[in-house]
Amino acid sequence: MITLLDGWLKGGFRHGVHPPDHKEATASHPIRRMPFPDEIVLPLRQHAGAPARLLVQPGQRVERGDKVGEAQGYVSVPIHASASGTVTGVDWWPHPDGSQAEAVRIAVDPHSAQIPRPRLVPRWDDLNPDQVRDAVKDAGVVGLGGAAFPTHVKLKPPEGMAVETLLVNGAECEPYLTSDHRVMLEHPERVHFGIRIMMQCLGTSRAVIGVERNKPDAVARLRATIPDDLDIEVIALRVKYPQGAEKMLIKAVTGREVPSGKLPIHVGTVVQNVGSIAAIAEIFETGYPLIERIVTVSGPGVVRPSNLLVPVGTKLRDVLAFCGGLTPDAREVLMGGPMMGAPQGDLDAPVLKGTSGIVVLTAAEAKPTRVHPCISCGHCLDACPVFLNPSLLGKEAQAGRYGDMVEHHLMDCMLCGSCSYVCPSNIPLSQMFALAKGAVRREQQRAKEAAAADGPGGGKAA
Amino acid sequence: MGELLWIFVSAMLVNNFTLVLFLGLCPFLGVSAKVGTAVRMGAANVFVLVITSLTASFLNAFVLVHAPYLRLISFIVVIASLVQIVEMAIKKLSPTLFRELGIFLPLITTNCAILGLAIFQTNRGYGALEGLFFALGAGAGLTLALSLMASIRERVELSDVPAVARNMGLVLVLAGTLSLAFMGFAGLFTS
Amino acid sequence: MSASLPTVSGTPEAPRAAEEGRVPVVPHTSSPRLVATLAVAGAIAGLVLVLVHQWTEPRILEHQARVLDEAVVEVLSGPSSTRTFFLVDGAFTAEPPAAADTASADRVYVGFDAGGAPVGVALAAAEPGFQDVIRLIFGYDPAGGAVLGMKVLESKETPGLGDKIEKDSSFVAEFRGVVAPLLGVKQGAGSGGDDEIDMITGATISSRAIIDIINHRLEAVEADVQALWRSAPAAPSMAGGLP
Amino acid sequence: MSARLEAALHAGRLELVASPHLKGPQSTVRIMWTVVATLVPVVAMAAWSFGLSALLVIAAATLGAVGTERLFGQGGSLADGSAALTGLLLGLTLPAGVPLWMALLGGAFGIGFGKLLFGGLGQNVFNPALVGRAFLQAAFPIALTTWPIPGQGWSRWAGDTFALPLLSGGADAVTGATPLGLMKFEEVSTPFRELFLGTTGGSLGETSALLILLGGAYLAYRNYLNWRIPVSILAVVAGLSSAIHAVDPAGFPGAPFMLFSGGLMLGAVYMATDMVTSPVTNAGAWLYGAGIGALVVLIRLWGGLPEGVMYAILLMNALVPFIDRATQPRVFGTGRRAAT
Amino acid sequence: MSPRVTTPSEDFLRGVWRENPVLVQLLGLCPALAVTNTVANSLAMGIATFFVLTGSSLLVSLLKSWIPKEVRISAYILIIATFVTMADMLLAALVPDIHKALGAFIALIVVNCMILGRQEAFASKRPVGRALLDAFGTGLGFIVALFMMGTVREVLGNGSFLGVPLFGDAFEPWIIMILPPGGFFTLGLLLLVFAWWEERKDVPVHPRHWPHGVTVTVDAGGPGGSPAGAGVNAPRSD
Repeated sequence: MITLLDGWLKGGFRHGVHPPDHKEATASHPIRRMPFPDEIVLPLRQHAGAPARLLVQPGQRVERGDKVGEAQGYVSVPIHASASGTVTGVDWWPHPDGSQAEAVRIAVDPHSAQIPRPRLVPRWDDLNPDQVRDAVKDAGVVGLGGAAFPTHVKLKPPEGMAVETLLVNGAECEPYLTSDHRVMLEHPERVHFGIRIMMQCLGTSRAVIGVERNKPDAVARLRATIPDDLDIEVIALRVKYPQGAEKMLIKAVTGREVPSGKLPIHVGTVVQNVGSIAAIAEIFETGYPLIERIVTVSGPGVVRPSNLLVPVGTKLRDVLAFCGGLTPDAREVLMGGPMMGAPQGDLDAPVLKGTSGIVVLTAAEAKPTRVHPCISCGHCLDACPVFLNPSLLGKEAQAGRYGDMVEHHLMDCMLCGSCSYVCPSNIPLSQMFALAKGAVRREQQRAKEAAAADGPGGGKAA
Repeated sequence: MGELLWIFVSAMLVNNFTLVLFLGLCPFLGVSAKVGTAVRMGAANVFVLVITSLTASFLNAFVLVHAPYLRLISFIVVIASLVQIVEMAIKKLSPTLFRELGIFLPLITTNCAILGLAIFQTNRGYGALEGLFFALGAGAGLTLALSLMASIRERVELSDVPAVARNMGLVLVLAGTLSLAFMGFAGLFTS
Repeated sequence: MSASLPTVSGTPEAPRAAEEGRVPVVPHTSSPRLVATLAVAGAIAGLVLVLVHQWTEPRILEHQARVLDEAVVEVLSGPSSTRTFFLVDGAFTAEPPAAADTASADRVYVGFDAGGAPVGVALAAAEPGFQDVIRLIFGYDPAGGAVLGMKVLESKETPGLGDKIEKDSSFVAEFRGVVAPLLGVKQGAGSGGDDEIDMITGATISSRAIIDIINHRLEAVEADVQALWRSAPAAPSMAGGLP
Repeated sequence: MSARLEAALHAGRLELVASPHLKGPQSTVRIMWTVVATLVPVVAMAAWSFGLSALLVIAAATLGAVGTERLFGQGGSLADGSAALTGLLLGLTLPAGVPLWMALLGGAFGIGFGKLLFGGLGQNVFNPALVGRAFLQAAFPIALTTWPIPGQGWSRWAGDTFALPLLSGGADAVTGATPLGLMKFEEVSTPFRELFLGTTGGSLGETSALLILLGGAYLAYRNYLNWRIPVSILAVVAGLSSAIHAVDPAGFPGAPFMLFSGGLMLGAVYMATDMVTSPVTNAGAWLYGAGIGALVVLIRLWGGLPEGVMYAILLMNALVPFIDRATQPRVFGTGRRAAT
Repeated sequence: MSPRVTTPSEDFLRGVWRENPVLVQLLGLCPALAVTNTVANSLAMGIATFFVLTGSSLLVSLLKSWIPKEVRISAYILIIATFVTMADMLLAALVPDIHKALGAFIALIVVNCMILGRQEAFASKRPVGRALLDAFGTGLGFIVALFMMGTVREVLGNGSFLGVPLFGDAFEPWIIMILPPGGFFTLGLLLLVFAWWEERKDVPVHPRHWPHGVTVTVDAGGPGGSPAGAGVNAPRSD
């Protein structure tokens, strides 16, 4: 029975939703390089973990690829100038998450050729895993799928844990986004090369690339270019959101569930976004750090949807202007996909390393704002990929019962938004869960600090 | 056998102690906020009801034929003392069981469901065996009503109940609706 | 009720508080004094009750007897006298042996006309109805096998519907002179047979319960009643109510 | 950069809304009104069978429900359609000849005590239409079990439609019996074809199984009702009654009769599936449906009433919080359930 | 809890309305629901309870210095049970029809915790006169509440008041009102009206452990201490 179910599940996970994918707007648009803007803004906080430490001063000249910020600690990466020019200031600047962040502003030198300084390209096959990791860290590589988790951390499995499978995430389940799709289509050999490096670094011999079936050309391209000496399998997954979430992808590909609160390594896998893999490959091909990335600019609110190679730090304003600007009925500018992306109120916010797309929605797509009471239809239970009861959690959130929510596994919620998407009453469930999770985390942090302040042994009572 | 079944079903569903006869309303309205508590309270009730039924059968058969006017007093005194003794025995023999059920016992003894059972059983002329089924049915009915009410109230607690209904008004309307629903059991197993 | 009383049993805390509360915090009183107080109180209570009981008992018994007598008289259409017969060792007898437990023995009431000839037997019976047990009494003529009348003594049938079994006079009237065993038919659907009872529309279960109670009761004691009838029971020496 | 472009990039009119920014096709309002729409053929059938009285009774029940919602409900709550649906469903459970004031009272009671007291839409425990129906049944048992004979023509006023408020009609209506009543009290069975097409006596909406099944199928297709509930109800009723019928064919009716008589279809498709008062989990939906089916068989075959669908649903409504607790989904990556 | 000084009229009036045992304190609900299907039954039950309450209060107040603390509850129950048995027998002898209608619920007056509550909270601590006043007030409040219930239920459920038809033959009685659900609904409705009234007066509604399960004490005992203090072991019931 179990195996039968697994067979049926192969290429998918249970629950999830099917929003219209709208990939057709940009899927066939080749990646184009966007011209350098007048000004680049590089926030020092672009990745999960500690922000980078500032290395430059106003007035200083930087070349393309120079470090402007250094990694601060293990879970952190450096930040590099994505264009040559002069540092005009280190200011508080609008960050795409809605806050302000300390950012290095660089006035791009219009006369520069923007060719990076010549660098040594390390011969990857001579390096031991630690050196590979250092190189990856030094190049500032983070997960390009959106979470921006420093990649080198993932390349070092914890002591005593073996990696069976390297899982390459090419699902790209967010509607509109096609940047990963284009990478797989246009640079399959780069993907395979990146896999080769990672496999060696992780000491694993097997890799699986998971791609949703709505990208048959990418699947075919990848399959056709698999190097003979590598055990790489390309699996076509059923189209479903949130296929691209790590745990869902692992479930879909291996049939195994990552235990609650644990990491993919606990089921012998490491998941890496296909864009990050290509970025790793680039380090060892060109020696350049991560200073530009492929961004899908799409949505009905954009005049000319495109896939662009954009210097990190380019302001949304400039990217959108390059795409012909917004249509008159544009209503929402999102950084990331429409399911989990962050709404932008200030177009001066820059493209970050983790920015996979800029989607502009019009009033027609924007969801209705009138919220009705929960009618317990249960659609959210059918949608939740981690099998929570969002209906109940929502009622508890409204009553302010965060303790009950935690008991009911709030912390397993990954905020994918599936519940809000299907909710016929427009209840902002995932937003309420995000708030609750934040409050719970703060509370836990406070408790931890209080315990620490009490000193060893003294915190027991709390 | 058929008659015993009817006694059981009637006490549990058709003439449910709480929802139809209004006996045991105290825990029903005051205690039924958590399902776990309600179920344990119900179990303790079953226990006391069985003791009561046996006691009442004994008293009716041997004592009260001679002095019917002492019925009420003797029921109250004897049942209360007996439960007290059993409670002490449980406390000594099984602390776990005591924690689960025992703490409810003193509060149940003078609950009107208990005295009601003794009186109804006497009025209907039930013997010991019939009385036992009557007590089991009544206890099952009390437990059912209590736990239904508790689970509903756990849900309603998350609701946005209007201010006027919070003053027990809603609980009574809930009880009324449950009572209405239990009318569906009328005539069960009689025809 | 405790919605408002603080010691209600609900939350686990409350009983615990009760536990603690049982620890005597008041000045201790000696045990003999406690027992004595309760004993005196009990004795006084008992005394008062015995007095009230002695005053009320005859009245209560008289009322009960009157109600029963009226019912018997009603279902036997006004006999001049009635007499109770107890079922002892499978036979009905007017004066049971002293050893017999007459308090719980089955019994019937025989009615006699002015000439001392028996006119019918009244039998009490009870069975579950729609809501709860229905108690009734009915008159029976063992010679003709006919029911002479029926009166509901106690029922909790639905007011306005099921309680028509006692309040609907045309339904009650149907039981006068109908031949047992009875057959319930839908109103107006009968074939005119002399064993038919038109059931009450909307209260079929209650109506049928009445019919069943009578049929079952007769089934159970028919033989004994016939035997009693054949033995030509004698009227009580002086006319009057039931003992 | 041109002025046009600059204007097009002006951020002032951008909305900041939390993710997700897309919205699925379902909407509470649309669900409610669609359910109402699928009931239109059933209402038409009722009017065809029982005459204009049917329409008036349904209108009165709806007016009672909607009026109460308007008076005591939160502002604008009428637009969600749930009150109208409650009134409509209540109307469909009533006999054609019931006085209009009773229908109005039932609608008001159902919405007032069955829904608004709990805080309005989504918060109630019992199906408000059935609360209204059960109230009327208990209050006016005779009026609620007086079944006009169907097929007497369009323009006929049945029974006591126009009785003055608080007064009984007193009209001597030509009354028939329901198939279930015939079965229970007279042991007469009704031909299957009549049951299926709905040319028998009974409540306004319970007579045509065909139209109800069609409406239900459409709603299930649109995912506007949880198909597991009607399926499990009907399966359990069919299974249990077949088994009992096999043991004693003379004493108990078979599955086709049990399925297509009385309010089972209306109850299974439209009443038990009320989202608010049915379990939120799918496992719970199976249990809930099975419970309703079993109770219907119990009450119909061994209870004092000919019909038990309404009570079965109300009783299972009461159990829903319990069922929901017991059937929480197993959380991803844990062996445990979402709620305990 | 220091006893606040109360005036005699306060002692009397408190129980009648502001701290009405049924409508405000929700005590004695069992009889309030079970026998109020007619006005006559309601009044009979009310009067019987009044009789037991005043009798017990009188006796308890008289004997308060002789009853040892340890056995006081048992003693109170004994006293109450004696009065109830008397009431039971007297009703059976004097008004057999009403006695039959009330049935077992007369005996159940014993476990009406309103009565025990008054003994524990008031009669056992106060002079005879005050105890009687309090019992009169509370008993009257009980009668008033039962009378209100009985009136609503009989008028709607039977179209009559004290057995006298009010609306003529055409009236369609609401049978539910004299059935058990009607009892719950009627009391629920009365509580709703009370709450609405209180709210309208802008006086906070009596705190209750609803909806968050936090028990808030309503001083059932009034001035002089609530049963919480001394009477934790007091048996209660409906």
